[in-house]
Amino acid sequence: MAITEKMTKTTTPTHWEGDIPVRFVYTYGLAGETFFRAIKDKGTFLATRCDACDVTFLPPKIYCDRCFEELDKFVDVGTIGHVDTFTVTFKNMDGSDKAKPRILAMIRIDGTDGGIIHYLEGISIEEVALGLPVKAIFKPKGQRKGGIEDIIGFGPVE
Amino acid sequence: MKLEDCKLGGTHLKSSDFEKCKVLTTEWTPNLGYAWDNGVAIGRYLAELKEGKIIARICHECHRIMLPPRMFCELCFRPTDEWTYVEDTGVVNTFSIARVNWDASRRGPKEPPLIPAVIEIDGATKGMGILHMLGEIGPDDVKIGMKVRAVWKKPEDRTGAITDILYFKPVRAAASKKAAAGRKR
Amino acid sequence: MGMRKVAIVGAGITKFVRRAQETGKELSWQASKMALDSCGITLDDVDMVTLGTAPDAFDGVHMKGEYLADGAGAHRKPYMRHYVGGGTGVFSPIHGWMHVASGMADICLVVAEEKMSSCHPHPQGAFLTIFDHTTEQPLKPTLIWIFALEMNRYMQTYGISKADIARVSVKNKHNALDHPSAQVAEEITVEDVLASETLCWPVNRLDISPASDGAAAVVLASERVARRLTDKPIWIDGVGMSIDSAYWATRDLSYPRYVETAARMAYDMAGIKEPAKEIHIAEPYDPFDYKELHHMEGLMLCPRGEAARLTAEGYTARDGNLPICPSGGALGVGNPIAATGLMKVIEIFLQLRGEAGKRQVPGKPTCGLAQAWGDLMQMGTVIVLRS
Amino acid sequence: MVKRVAIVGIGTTGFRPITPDVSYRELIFEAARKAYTDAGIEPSEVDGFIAAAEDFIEGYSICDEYCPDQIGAVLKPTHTIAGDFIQALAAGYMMIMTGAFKTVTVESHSKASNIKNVDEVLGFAFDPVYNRPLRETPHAIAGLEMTRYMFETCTSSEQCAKVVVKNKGNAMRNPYAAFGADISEKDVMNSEPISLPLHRLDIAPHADGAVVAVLADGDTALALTDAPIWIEGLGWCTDTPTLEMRDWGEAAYARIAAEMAYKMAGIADPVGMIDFAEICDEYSFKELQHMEALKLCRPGEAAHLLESGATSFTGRLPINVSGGALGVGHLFEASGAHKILELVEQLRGHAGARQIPDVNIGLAQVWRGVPTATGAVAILSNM
Repeated sequence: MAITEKMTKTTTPTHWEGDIPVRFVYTYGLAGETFFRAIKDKGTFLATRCDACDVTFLPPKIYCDRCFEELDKFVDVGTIGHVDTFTVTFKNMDGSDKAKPRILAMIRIDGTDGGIIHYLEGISIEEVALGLPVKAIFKPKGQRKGGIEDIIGFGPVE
Repeated sequence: MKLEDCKLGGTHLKSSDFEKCKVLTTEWTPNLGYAWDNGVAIGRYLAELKEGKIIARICHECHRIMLPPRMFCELCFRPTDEWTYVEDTGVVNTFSIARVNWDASRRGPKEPPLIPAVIEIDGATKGMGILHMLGEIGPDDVKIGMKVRAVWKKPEDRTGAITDILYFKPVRAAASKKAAAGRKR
Repeated sequence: MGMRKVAIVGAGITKFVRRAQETGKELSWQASKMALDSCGITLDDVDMVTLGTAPDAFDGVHMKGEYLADGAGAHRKPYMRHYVGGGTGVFSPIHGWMHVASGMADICLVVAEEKMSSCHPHPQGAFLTIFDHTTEQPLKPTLIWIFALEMNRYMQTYGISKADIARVSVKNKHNALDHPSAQVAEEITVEDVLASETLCWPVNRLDISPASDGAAAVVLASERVARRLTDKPIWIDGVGMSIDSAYWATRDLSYPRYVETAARMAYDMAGIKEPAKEIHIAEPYDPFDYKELHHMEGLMLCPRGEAARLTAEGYTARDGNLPICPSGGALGVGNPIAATGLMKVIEIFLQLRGEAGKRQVPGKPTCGLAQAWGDLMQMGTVIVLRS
Repeated sequence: MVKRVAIVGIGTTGFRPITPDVSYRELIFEAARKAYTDAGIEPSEVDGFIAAAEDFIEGYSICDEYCPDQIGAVLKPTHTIAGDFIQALAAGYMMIMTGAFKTVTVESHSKASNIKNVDEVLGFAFDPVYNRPLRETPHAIAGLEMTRYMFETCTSSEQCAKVVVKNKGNAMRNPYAAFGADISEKDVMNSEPISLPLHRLDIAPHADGAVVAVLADGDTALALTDAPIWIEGLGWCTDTPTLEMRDWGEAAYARIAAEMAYKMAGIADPVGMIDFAEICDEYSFKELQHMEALKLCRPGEAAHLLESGATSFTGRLPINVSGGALGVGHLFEASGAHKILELVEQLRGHAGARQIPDVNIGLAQVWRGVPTATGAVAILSNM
């Protein structure tokens, strides 16, 4: 069936190597611009809220994805939240081992339906638990460029 | 509804907005590497190119001699039947004089233009063309319908790739007759 | 044959711009929200969503249909992304038609998006890898080559000059002056086109549509729902698509037979026997100026090799016998690939409703067509609309 | 009006970790040729064609270009669904239900072995602004989901490991499967940690292979075959792509897709009516999470059902008798294709050593993998 001449020796198969040589520059969009400017300049998180659907979006959206109304008011929701879930990651993207495992967590920011996915800092694997309150740790203001890397991670709330 | 009456989205940024960092941006260069299996047909095609030969595949149902070779006939939807060598000469079906590189950068004033062409290879079914480059010819002299011949890399430099043919160059009638006579299958 | 009738009842579009600040999600939302508002419905009324967008290598996100979902109104809805390269935008309402004509949905939101500016330094770079990875990519081809090769063959076959072809660009950029979304509308002359930078002879810079960011959306409805939503439904009477072999260098490059095959399918469905007479207005895909001519011939709107002459005679102008690309097309409005195709469908929708403003063609057209083309010069998509 | 749509032919290459002896074209041609032979139809007689594929899995910028030749679709109405095979199946179903197409071919394949680094490609699907700069692997997102799922349902990692044991064991009976093995849950727990609680063996390894199916409207189906496999229900759904806005414990996309499919198929009591199911187990816990979303058990019950043996090959609701993705291999866009293949073979009674006796209704469910929240469900019957 199918093709009538097939390879029958392990030395026959060959392959061709190549890549997709592209590079990208992404804008943050209307919502992202406001969100990351607030992190950079004020060290806080801004969310948008849809009163009709009773949803507070973090990261903010300029639209409510449920009713599609425009959301143009940003509210400061602070930087405290709770560990919604976490994982301990051992691998880099290229498949190599990390120098040391890291705790990646989804932080549900208080007063929102969303949050931030980032690392836990100053919390050991033994201490981490779902529901643990945590607070964002930012880079010093002068080092912040406006990006998710302006956040070092989330640490314990005193 | 009239578009004229609507407030349309889409905020235009100038390139200087990026250069002067008026908007926040982030960059990414993905590492998208592949090693595609050549399979039977292309595997043999590349192996023959390394030997300085162009090989095609025949379908006995539609009697096409197909290039690049394929193990099934996409029109008859059955396996193709046999291999055959075709010439390394052909006819220019169409061409372009390219002053632009693959990434849209421009070729410098001293760089000669690239001349990509579709070349219908002699010995394959009429119309069976492949993409390749023309060389040893000025942009003003290229004509649709002109006869061309492959210029191969030196045998020791060939790797089994389409680039084992450096380019196709024009052939004069006399030279082509002589070459055809001396050619071994 | 008892097929469910499907109408376009609403439309939305963004401006087409070279670099948008909005993310692709935000552009999608802007167009979709406008489309819903235009027919007075909310996202709750939408049963299903289908999204068209061309390669992931533009926006720079793997599985970009998934990434765009929230902006396209897909939240917890049946949603899928269809894809036929550059033919996507006109295929989008065809895919939506399948959703509604099948009875699976009464209202389907159709969204098309492209954010090409993410790709650096130029979206052209993404096109290297549309060529066969083993037998063509090592030659470092650019997309423009393939157009130049086709244009040269077309010119040679029919004895058409570059000036004949340049008139398309002049016409479309002029038409686009009246389109609120337009990116590169301007008054230019044939001489301007011929004097513009030669990129890959015979293609000059002004023969080509620009790279763009933008989105468009339409709302499709079943007959019962459409009549409730609007007194001016525009019916999808014929759809067609066809893909030719991937071995593009084997094709007769002087004629797009895949467009003809697609057109025949759409005409059969719409009961059109003489397209040149029965079609009143058309938006064939014009990413390059010769492509409009090529496609007019493939669509059988004129005899082969005649499109350039008809253009020179003003036959295809907005006030001509058969207005072609009255929107301004990809050459004038811009070319965010999938969104462009849908922009063309929206133009026919507005023209047939008599709502095209300054772009309105005279003579109250009742039957129009939009067409797109894509992949390795092998995909034709055609939609026939009637008021 | 078209009333029903059936699968009248299906062909596959089977699934292997690597397939160096064939190009993707040759691979797909084999599956297509088998499907047309099975259906007793030539592609020239088929009205429409659909491929399910994603660019960066193929390694092309516009992979749609390369879809027609090897499925016989030259100069035919053809399109690509950038989605799972089951979504493409739904598109094919809709094409036929319009009345404009009598027969439609649906194709999907995986040449995942040709991707040098799959995690890089999948990581390229993350939101470029909010998530990608952390450079975490896709498995990290699955790890986050697993922790939350285990927390909400009081499920342990040992219980998740039992999914691996069952499915790799089932795969031993499946000649198509690439990753069958007799192992214990201890082997899973002791395998290398990737993104805890996920271990290496909790994650489905990828495989190559192709599946092609031919669909037909009711009249055409009955003219072509005595044993059409009917499409009774279809559902597909996309939840928010914004990771931060998700409900991490529940697979809402699967629940909503299943509700749609059950409604279409007229199934009020899935547990009573579904004879067997092939559901997404790309990660071990996903089988359990999806069982609950599909209402094949109550939330928190899946692990107990698994431990009771109810979902084993001889249980009352066999799940993933094929071996699932853990046993057969993860096939990207062809994931749903392998599941539909298994349903067709079982419903035809052609499943050999893994045949479940007396089956009439099967369910296939798929998830598009990290970082998506998209899934699809198909319900097929032989009646």
